Amino acid sequence: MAGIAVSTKINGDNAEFLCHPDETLLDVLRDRLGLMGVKEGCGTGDCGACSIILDDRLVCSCLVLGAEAEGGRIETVEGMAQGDQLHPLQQKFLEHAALQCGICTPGFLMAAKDLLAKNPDPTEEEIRFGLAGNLCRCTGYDKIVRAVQDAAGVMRGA
Amino acid sequence: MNLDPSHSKRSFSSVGTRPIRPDGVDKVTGRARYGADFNMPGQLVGRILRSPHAHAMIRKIDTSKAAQLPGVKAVLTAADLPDLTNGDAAMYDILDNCMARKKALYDGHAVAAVAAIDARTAKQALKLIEVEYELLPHVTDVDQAFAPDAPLINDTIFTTGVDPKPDCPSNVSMRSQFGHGDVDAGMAKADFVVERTFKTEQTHQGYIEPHACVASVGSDGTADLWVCTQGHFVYRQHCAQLLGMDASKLRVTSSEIGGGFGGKTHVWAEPVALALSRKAGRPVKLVMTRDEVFRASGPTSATSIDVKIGALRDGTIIAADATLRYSCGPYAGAWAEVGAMTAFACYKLENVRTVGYEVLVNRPKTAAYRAPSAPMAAFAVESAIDELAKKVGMDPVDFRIRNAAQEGTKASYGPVYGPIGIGPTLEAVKNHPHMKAPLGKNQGRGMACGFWFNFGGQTCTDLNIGMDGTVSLAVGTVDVGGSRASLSLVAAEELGIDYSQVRAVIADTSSLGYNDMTDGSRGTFSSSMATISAARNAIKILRERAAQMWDIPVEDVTWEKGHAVAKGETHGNLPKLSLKEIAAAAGTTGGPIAGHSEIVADGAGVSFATHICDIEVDPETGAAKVLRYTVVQDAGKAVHPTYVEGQYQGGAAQGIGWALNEEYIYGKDGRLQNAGFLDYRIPVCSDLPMIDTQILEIPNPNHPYGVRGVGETSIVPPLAAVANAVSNAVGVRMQHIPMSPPRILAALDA
Amino acid sequence: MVEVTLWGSLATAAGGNSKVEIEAKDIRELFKRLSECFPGLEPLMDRGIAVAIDGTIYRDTWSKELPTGAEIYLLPRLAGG
Amino acid sequence: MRYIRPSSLEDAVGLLVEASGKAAILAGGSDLLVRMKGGFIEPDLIIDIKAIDALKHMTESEDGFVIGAAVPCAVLGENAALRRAWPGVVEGANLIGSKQVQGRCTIVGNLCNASPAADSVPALVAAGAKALIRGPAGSRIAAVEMVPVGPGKTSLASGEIIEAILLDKRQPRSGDAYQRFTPRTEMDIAVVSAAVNLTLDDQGIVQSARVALGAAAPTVLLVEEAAAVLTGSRVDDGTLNRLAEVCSGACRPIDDKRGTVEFRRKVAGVLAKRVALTAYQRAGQK
Repeated sequence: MAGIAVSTKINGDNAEFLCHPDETLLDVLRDRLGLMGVKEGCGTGDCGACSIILDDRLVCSCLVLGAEAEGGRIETVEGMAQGDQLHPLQQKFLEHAALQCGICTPGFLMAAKDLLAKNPDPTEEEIRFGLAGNLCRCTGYDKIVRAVQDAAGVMRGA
Repeated sequence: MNLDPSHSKRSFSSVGTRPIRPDGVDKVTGRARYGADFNMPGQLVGRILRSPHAHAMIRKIDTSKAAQLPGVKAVLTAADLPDLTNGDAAMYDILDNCMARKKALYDGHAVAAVAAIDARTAKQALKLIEVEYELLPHVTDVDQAFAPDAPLINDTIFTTGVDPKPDCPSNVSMRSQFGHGDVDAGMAKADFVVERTFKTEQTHQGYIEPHACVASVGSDGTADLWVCTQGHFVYRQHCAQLLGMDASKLRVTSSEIGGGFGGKTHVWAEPVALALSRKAGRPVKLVMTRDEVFRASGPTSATSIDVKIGALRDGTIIAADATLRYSCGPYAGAWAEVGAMTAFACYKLENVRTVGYEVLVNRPKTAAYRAPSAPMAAFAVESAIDELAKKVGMDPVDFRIRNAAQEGTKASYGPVYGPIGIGPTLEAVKNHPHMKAPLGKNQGRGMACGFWFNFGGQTCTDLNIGMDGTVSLAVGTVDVGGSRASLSLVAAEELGIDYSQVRAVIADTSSLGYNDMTDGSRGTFSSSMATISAARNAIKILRERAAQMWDIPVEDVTWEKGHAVAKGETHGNLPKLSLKEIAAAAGTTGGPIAGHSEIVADGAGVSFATHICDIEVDPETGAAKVLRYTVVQDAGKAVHPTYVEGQYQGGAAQGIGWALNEEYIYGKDGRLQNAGFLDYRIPVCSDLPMIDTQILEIPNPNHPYGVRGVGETSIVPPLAAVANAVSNAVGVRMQHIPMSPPRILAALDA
Repeated sequence: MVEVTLWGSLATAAGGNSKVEIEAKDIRELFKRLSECFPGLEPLMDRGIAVAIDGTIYRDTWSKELPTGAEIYLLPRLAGG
Repeated sequence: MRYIRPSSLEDAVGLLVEASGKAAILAGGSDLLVRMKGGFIEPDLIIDIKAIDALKHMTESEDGFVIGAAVPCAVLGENAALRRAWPGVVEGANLIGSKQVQGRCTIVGNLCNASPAADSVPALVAAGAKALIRGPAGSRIAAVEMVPVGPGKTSLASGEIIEAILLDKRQPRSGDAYQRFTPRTEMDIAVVSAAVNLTLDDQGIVQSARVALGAAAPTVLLVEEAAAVLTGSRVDDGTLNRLAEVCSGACRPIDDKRGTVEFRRKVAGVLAKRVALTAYQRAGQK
């Protein structure tokens, strides 16, 4: 099975890789490119742990083939902080203890980033529906929603 | 270990604050490494072949074609795992569950495994393994399995706990009984009696991280295992025993853990990964798929519970009786026993009796799930209590307050309670604004109480002081939800230094003495006890070193707020020495400074919670929406209140999911039909409201700071609180959980 | 001499005795005497027993003393989640 | 296995025709990749149609809307004109899976997956949407309800690809609506669903209507008797009750892990009432 050559931009840097035709972008990011912040919780698009932003759209990287990323712009949790400066969402997740085990956190951060990019001042309900594609089993979502509300305020002010 | 319980007088400087957790930045930046985030050079991919049948004799397994496939480095069946369990029945069951020996006992039971150079080769190899099954009759329902004519799952199981011993095998592995007084006489005096049967379906802990490990066994017999687990020392013990290894030669490192809730207290595929690595001579990475997690890790029991409670006209419960049947999977268990112990633990009862039956079924081996067995018993009992309160004509909160256990009450499971929090949680609920808020059409409010024991157990902690005076805390209880922050706070509190000067890590099994698992809400309770003891031991050394530095007797040195202070008229004017100064001089005063602690942390404090839930039911579709939810729970002492709240909220959310939609659904063929997050419906963000919390602090007299466990109790009341709310909204008593829309609609239309 | 209460199943295995008087100063002696007096308890004791002393649950820490007049209650050892 | 990304529809059809083994069309991939992961399908050839320019766009013209086969459902929700004209269609498309899934999945994929529970299909059927199909013999147009013929099966001939979904230009005083029942508020599959599309006369009386039910039979049902109940009415309580009765009666559901026969029957009627009312209100506002 021949590898397919794919060129992408990941977190602002050019990234080229070879992948199999049936290899998911999730597997490519984790196993070929070492971006372990992208998590696999189900592999079928039902948990959101592998959420990334591909060409300005929030997607489950388990539901995208590596080959489909050709020419694409990919954002993962690893690209959120600027140097040692955390993104406001990351900072607020820490302050509000919006994570316990933390496995869902990278996916939630991506989903929240996408949500706030499209809706900078969401209501609680809009946040809840906007994050409904991401499962968290530890927090009951309460502190996640509060962290996103708080971060949205900071980002609007900034 | 005796620690003076001086909590009541004590004020805290670090404990009770809410700093950012030490592992936080790693977890928001993607740096934290979980079970599947680790690789070794030359690593192979392990995969497991699983039975598609609920119950079948394994006639023959032909692995020759798989073994010949290029890229396959090892193929494994039960024949490669000789029985080294030496008559230890529980370990034998674990061995058989890791790889079926004679029979496949459930859909998903492992029958063979391969290790290959990549995932696609491994997948292909599985298809080449030929298994000849002889199908046997199966039973997946707890009541059907309990029936005398049910298909027999294990012909060596004779019910224990009955006299005389039964003369034929059955699916009931054990009967257990608790209680005191004369239930029948008490019931005869009752003015009001409620008698009902309840049923709950099987649920899964639903941690988002599938089981994952990397195993590497060298030809010299030394081995490493990287794994997501709630107890790496226990995993080491199990793996070493099953594989005939010396425990000291197997180093187990616990990765960050992506949720466990009891499901990662048990080995599933780890011994298989080690055996594959041993056979292949290369490291093996084995990650379960989500489908495998549902089919072949350990869900909780399905239950069927009869409850009968009698009350006098004045509202006193005069007798309480329950029979509890819990499914255990295809092996003997002790789940109904725990249900029988917890069922009536909230109440002060003169006459109480509970009987538990452990029932074998063709489903995965039951594992613990957060306060295991207690939520189902609480659902049955708290539903009946609510109904009884109505019959007596009392408010459900007042009825419970009247009958609540208190200090000195003989618990329904036996011993006499010390200071406990059930009364205060009920009083707090009675006065909570939530209870007074108006309800709209089709809305109902329910409340319920819950109990959990909490544990202590074996614990070992090292506290090492660096030359710069900062502190490394090596802990052996896995951090499942923020305990590194709590334990750093405790170390800072004892040493009198700032939280930022302490870093807690989870040490591997070769770096620290044995620790029990993080289960039973014991993580912060027991490791904080060990941390306090380690810190006090370190302080003793710090005082000795300061005495040396000053050249005065150690008796004249005290430790205050992070400093050695010389006392007495002679030395009183000596400037105090900071921990940093003493640490810097350690090389000349006797070497490194450290405090160690090895304890059995006894004296865990029982904990109680009372929850309130508002529900709106759509009478046309049976859809139930949680509108408002409040948790009131006794923490003893909240070390890091934000993470205590997080435990309360998380437990409540899991309980709400269990109450409304989560369930294992088996087909007539005995196969699991919803082995995925699409059809096993854990709550999503838009399903839930904010979850209000109120932390009560009734100190545990057996802990120096008064800490009780907080992790589990919060999942006990929700099934009942939600059921009472739904029942009040629809005017029909709900007796079957989950109360999925079809069940609510059927109840409405009945 | 301490009075020890056995939980229901243990009492069944101890020939129906739910309360037994035992000459024991600590948990180690208690377990030793119990298995001497009631061989039927062995399988249950193998599975693990916890001892509640005046309401506080201890595991099988042998050296734990049993104060005279204390309420001693035997319970199954539990699993948690 | 091979992965090919043709740049023209002709090439895609050619690849499909020439494929020796099993070939699969990849648009959003949210069904295909799940089926591949589960081992339910192992295609020898994956034809990714997202590089075909003509399929990537949604256009509005005199005749209505043309929604290309590679347009993700999220784009439908972002199009104000489509939301205004066919809110029910957009409701269906924006209920599939999650935000993440909606960023990938397409209504054509949803249709070709041929699940009776497909969220976007009942509203398309009610809307009278058509599928523009390209095959080796050229192009043809088929009513959307003619595409699925059973769970997982379509009427597409070998080598055929759906190029686009066509929605008519909206008549004045028209409205449509879609609702599904799911135990969770999001991230779920319809247990049963209903869509209504109707047009009023200038007196506010229903002139024409189409009613479709999802997850109520092996394929999405177009319930003509239900349309007849609505037609000529002002969607009053009596009409709604008759509508519910007819819809419940038209169901041929099964018991499965997602729901029971009784539940689906009853709730199909309930949802039909609710969407009919919403569609009627929407029509009245225009």
